[in-house]
Amino acid sequence: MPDKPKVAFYWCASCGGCEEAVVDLAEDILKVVEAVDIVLWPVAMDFKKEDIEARADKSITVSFINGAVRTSEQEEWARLLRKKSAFVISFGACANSGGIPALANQSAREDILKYVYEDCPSVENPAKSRPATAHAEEGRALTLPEFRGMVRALDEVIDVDYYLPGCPPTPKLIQEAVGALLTGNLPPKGTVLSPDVALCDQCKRKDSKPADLSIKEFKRPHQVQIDPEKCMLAQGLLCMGPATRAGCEALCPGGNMPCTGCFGPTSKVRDHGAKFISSVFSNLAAKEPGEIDAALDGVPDPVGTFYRYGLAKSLLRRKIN
Amino acid sequence: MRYQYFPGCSLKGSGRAYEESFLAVFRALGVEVRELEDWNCCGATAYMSVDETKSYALAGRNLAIAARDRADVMAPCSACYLVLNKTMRGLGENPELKRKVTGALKAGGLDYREGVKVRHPLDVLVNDIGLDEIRKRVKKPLSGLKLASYYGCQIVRPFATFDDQDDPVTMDRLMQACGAECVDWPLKTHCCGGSLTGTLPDAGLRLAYIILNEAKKRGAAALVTPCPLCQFNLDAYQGQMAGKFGRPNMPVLYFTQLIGLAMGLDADELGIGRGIIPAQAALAGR
Amino acid sequence: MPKKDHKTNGLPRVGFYICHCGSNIAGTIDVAAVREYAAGLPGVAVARDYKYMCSDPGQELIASDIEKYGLERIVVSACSPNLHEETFRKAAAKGGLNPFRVQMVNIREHASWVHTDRASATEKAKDLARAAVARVVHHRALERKRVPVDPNVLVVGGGIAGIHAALTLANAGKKVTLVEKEATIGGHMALFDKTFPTLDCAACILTPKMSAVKAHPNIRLWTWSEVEKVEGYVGNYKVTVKRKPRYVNEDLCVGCMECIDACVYKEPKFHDKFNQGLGKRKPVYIDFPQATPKVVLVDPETCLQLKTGKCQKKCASVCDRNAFDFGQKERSEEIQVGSIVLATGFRTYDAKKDKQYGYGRYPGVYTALEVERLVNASGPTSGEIKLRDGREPKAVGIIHCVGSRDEKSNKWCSRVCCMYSLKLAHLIKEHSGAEVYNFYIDMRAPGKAYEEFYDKLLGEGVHFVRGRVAEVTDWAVSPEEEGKLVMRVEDTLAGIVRRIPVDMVVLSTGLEPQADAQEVRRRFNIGCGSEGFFQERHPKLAPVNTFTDGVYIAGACQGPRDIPDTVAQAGAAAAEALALIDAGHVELEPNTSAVAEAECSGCKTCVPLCPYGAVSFDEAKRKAAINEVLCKGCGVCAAACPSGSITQNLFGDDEIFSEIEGVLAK
Amino acid sequence: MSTVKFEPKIVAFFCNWCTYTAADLAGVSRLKYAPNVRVIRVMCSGRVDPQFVVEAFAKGADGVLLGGCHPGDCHYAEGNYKTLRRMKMLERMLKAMGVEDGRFRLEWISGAEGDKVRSVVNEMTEKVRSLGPLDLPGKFREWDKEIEELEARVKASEAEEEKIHA
Repeated sequence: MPDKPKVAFYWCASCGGCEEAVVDLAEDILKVVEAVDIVLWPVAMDFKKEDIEARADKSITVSFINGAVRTSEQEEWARLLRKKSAFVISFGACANSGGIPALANQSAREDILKYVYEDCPSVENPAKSRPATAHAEEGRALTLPEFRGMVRALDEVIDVDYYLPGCPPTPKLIQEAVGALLTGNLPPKGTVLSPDVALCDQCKRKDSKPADLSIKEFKRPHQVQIDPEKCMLAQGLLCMGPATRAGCEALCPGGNMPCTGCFGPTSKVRDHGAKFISSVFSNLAAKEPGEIDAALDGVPDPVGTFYRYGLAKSLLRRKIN
Repeated sequence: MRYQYFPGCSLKGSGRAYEESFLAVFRALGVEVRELEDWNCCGATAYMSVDETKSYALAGRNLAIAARDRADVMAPCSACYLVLNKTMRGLGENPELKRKVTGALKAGGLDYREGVKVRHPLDVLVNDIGLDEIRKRVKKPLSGLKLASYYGCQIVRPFATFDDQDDPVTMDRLMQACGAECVDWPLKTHCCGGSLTGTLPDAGLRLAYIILNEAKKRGAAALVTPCPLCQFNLDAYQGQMAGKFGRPNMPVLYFTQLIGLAMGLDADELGIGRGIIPAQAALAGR
Repeated sequence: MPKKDHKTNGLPRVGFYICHCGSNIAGTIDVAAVREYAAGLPGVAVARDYKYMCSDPGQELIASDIEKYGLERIVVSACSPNLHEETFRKAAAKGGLNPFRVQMVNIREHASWVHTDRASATEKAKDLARAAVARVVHHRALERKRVPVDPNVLVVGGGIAGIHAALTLANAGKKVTLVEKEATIGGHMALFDKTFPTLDCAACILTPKMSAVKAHPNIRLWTWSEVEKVEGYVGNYKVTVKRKPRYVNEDLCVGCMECIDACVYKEPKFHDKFNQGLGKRKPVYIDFPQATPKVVLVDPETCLQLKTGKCQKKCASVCDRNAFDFGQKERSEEIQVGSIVLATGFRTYDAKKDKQYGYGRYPGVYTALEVERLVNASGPTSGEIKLRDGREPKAVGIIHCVGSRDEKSNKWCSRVCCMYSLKLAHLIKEHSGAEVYNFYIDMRAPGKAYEEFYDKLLGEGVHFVRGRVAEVTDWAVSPEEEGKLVMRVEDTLAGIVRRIPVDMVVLSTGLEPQADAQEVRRRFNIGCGSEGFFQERHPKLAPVNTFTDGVYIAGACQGPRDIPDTVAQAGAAAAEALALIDAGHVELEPNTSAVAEAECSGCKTCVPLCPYGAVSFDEAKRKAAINEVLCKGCGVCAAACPSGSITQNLFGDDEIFSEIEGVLAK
Repeated sequence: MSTVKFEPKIVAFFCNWCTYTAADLAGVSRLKYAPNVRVIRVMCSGRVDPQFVVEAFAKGADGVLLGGCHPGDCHYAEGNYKTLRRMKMLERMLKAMGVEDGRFRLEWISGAEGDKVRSVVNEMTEKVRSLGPLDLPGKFREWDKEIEELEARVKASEAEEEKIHA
């Protein structure tokens, strides 16, 4: 019996939701488990780094790596898996473009550490001590990974073969990806494994979108009773759907919440947020600078809104000064 | 309504009647007028041609004091009005000058800020208070009184801030609101000769005479003016003119005096008697 | 077969050409250094510099290199693409290359002419070259769409410019609609008695042309009408014209004017606009006897019937043609035309603004246009020079440059005032024998026989005082000034200040853009210069063209000019329209946008953004679609498409991103 | 310390009908202005996608200038209003991302305002000069040094291992 394909799962800066997504394959996961050998899955099974290091290069068929990269440890793991795997799949929004963790790119490293270890109201740390990366005591040396200056997407650290988008990727897309890998029916390297069209294409509310939006004001989901049938933008809710890659089958709009953009942009777009600004804000009703400003005041957090999952892969990458 | 008030030297000296009547009228209108604390010379002297920067600093000091309060500043004297406005513009247009002047003022503990508005009482009466309000306050209309309104050069030149440069009308409209009649005449802004009377008396007197004589020819019983320098020059030298050109015998009054009269204020309170050419005849029965 | 050059590395083979433009470019930019630099850029197979790229040999160089080096893209670094892009596209086409595979770099207007430092100007030229080479790689072969040109023409404005343009076009067999907002055509020229310098009677030369317009089978004359809306594009404009009610049926009225006599108002008592307010008219009126069309109209502001509904309507009862129709309403008509000639003329400066001259205060002060009516035999005084109080002036002063060459009002020279002032001086002297003074800054008489006319006036005893009049006053300082208007002026030739008493002052007011010039130009989608006159496409090479194809301008709407120049320009505008019509079709710029259907999510973001309705939502496919013919190529939809599925030809994301990277890569 | 004087690099997007024409006019009028701007011609300011602006910054622009027709004067009716709306949002986003005021500027310059091209370019050049270099490519290199060090270390230890195996 020939060896089953070897599969690794790894998580970097991640909430665990992507791991959940794998579990969410439900019964289908058994088919996967049957078809492959899992050689690494820290969230579920006990493997050691040495086990992987001991493997021959490219001996793992595919590594699914989720989570953004913030620490030197995550970088080391990513590099190790890259070396040992034939394919690396960047799994989920955080790995693809930084995800929620990358919102930290709006703060300097020092500010983050200062807040977390000193200023946070729930912290009691009169000595203002900080975790050190190296500590020696009683002849033993302890180390901690470096906390990097910024959050990075996986492909800023290692070479990535494919991307599975989403926060998290849907079971359907995961299955299709696994299927493609097992059958060898693979698209060109670098492909995002989801349809290259914007979400409106899959949204049930599409027909209710008026031809002329003329947005007068923006509202946030908690401020309105959301009409479950009508296009979100037509209700003044900033829905990222028009600028976001399809593939989730409009899960959030289906659950009566606007799309927040976790699938990232389509392949033609270089900067998700800037493109979204270009589209939706062209259709404001206001013409005079004062009126426009008044409408824009309804978007209190532009970066958090337009780059909720993608700040690390935005063209500016992080707050500059 | 509340204003700050920059008197300048004239209104405390030769133009006392202007100050008296100006304050009386605004008091009667119920408008608060507060004299600027610790003001100094506006700078409308030969200083400007001796040392521009210092002269700007001199005027700038008054503006810096005024900037402590938000209220507009009224400068009834045409020369003060012009110099203060010129200073604001000058500092606004010339950053280098502004740097020097603000630096000097800062050394004196003063903070020069833009945004102070220096206004002429004519502007305030017509545009803030309004002719309708003035008409309502008139108790003794000046009916039958024919006036020649004489604006002088400085309140419309070089900056025409609230009236036309060549044909100003604000004071005419105010006088008409008080019931007087204004003759139509072309010398409203011609030179009164004031700056020449001291140095080239012949030329100065001639210019003043032209104004007075033309007003008289057009049937005016009195000349009315917003400028203390013109008032003095036109009023004080009529005796000297007599030998050379003829005696115009034309009283020269401040517009505030006439508004005050129309509002029923007392002639003494308005300093009417301070003029050299008596106004009693022209104002008979008022 | 040309050898494949190894250095293009699979990139399209680019030919780079830099122009010296004599010393215009080479004087500030090190052309050889830029050429050498460009030669090393990826994809560049050949780089050359040449004295004048736009010359025939320069163009030939490109054409022959295409063959010789197998060039697939061309970059020309020279002047503004607005000047020569077409030239180099044609040169490329001649060499067998698709003309849209050309990119221009503007190093003349945007570099050599505006910078002085040779090193930094050269650096800039290199950066721009690099960007163009990077962008041109993405240029696709494109074709121009051809659309037929509607041969009908709209002429707006019925002054001498509009009349001449309309007649020229109509004589060439084209159908013309002439729209005039006043009740008659003729414009300012109809107000004049004589024209300079020939002193021929204005009516004698104008009215035959007016009649010809009315009689021409190819001209549809719509007076008392205004253009409301213009839609469409070159060759295919849809124009909506507002037709104001005359309350008289234009087809029935023969202009016998008996109704005017019959009006219940026995005497004319209302402001007569045509006569500049110097005469009076009745509520039913005609501007002047030769008005065209010769049709009366009723003024709703003053007509008793229209104001109160209670009038004996004597006018209507004497009309044997039953032409009166008090129920007439304003209506709009739509017409289709292929081209438009704008000849909307000028207005004169408001003399009231110059208070020092006392217009409106002193009855003896007149504007030149008023005096045109006074000296006119068909004017309110039948050509007699009479003051408003009935006196005949003994002395008249004419002030030049009122509202011209003045920092406080209009800075420009109005070009006609010197000459018409001379004409009025001559006519006033001839009609009244008065002493006439001209107060001028300097005399401008640059037309054919103009200087000679000035000479003639000098010989006629007209006085010339060089100086800008300080004021006009009734302040008399001597007995001879009593009751006169005194003109105070510094005579700069004599070096003295003079006081000249006169009875009449004429203000030679300058020419200004029409009050509604801004609205009009927006309606026709053309530009205005900073002074407010319509902007020509090029001041020298395209003086009657505008930035909107198919819209031409003629006459004083473009800037002050006299009758001969106006007529010449009107002819030129007509010729431009004829050239367009004779071509039979226009080629549309191919810089249109297109939707990549497979990638479109049907989000409709683009649909409302298009000002021309070129983007629609295909309900069947549930995707956006762009009509190439309606698209004018602004690219707003491409910028807004949230999934990047709309591409604008020549301005695609790939092209612009490459250009951005290109200017910055170093 | 480098003694080379900082010369700002400014990328400008000018609409063909107004601002580009005004820049042509400035040229024809031989007005002189700072050589720091590189103009990219678009047909309408409405073609300018905020992505172009951030891309220019990311590729090394110290400033980005966008010029269009005055409101109401757009050759394409209302393209400039669409520009204004999105650029106002972009300005807020840039501010939140730490790009200083003055590095991005939107100006309405009509085809007749050659002089305004001169003054706007000069003013902006001076403003950006006073802000100093933005130099995002340099910042990117600086930021990424931390991961390059690790990469180098990993490579070194691999080489070490190989040596041992050999």
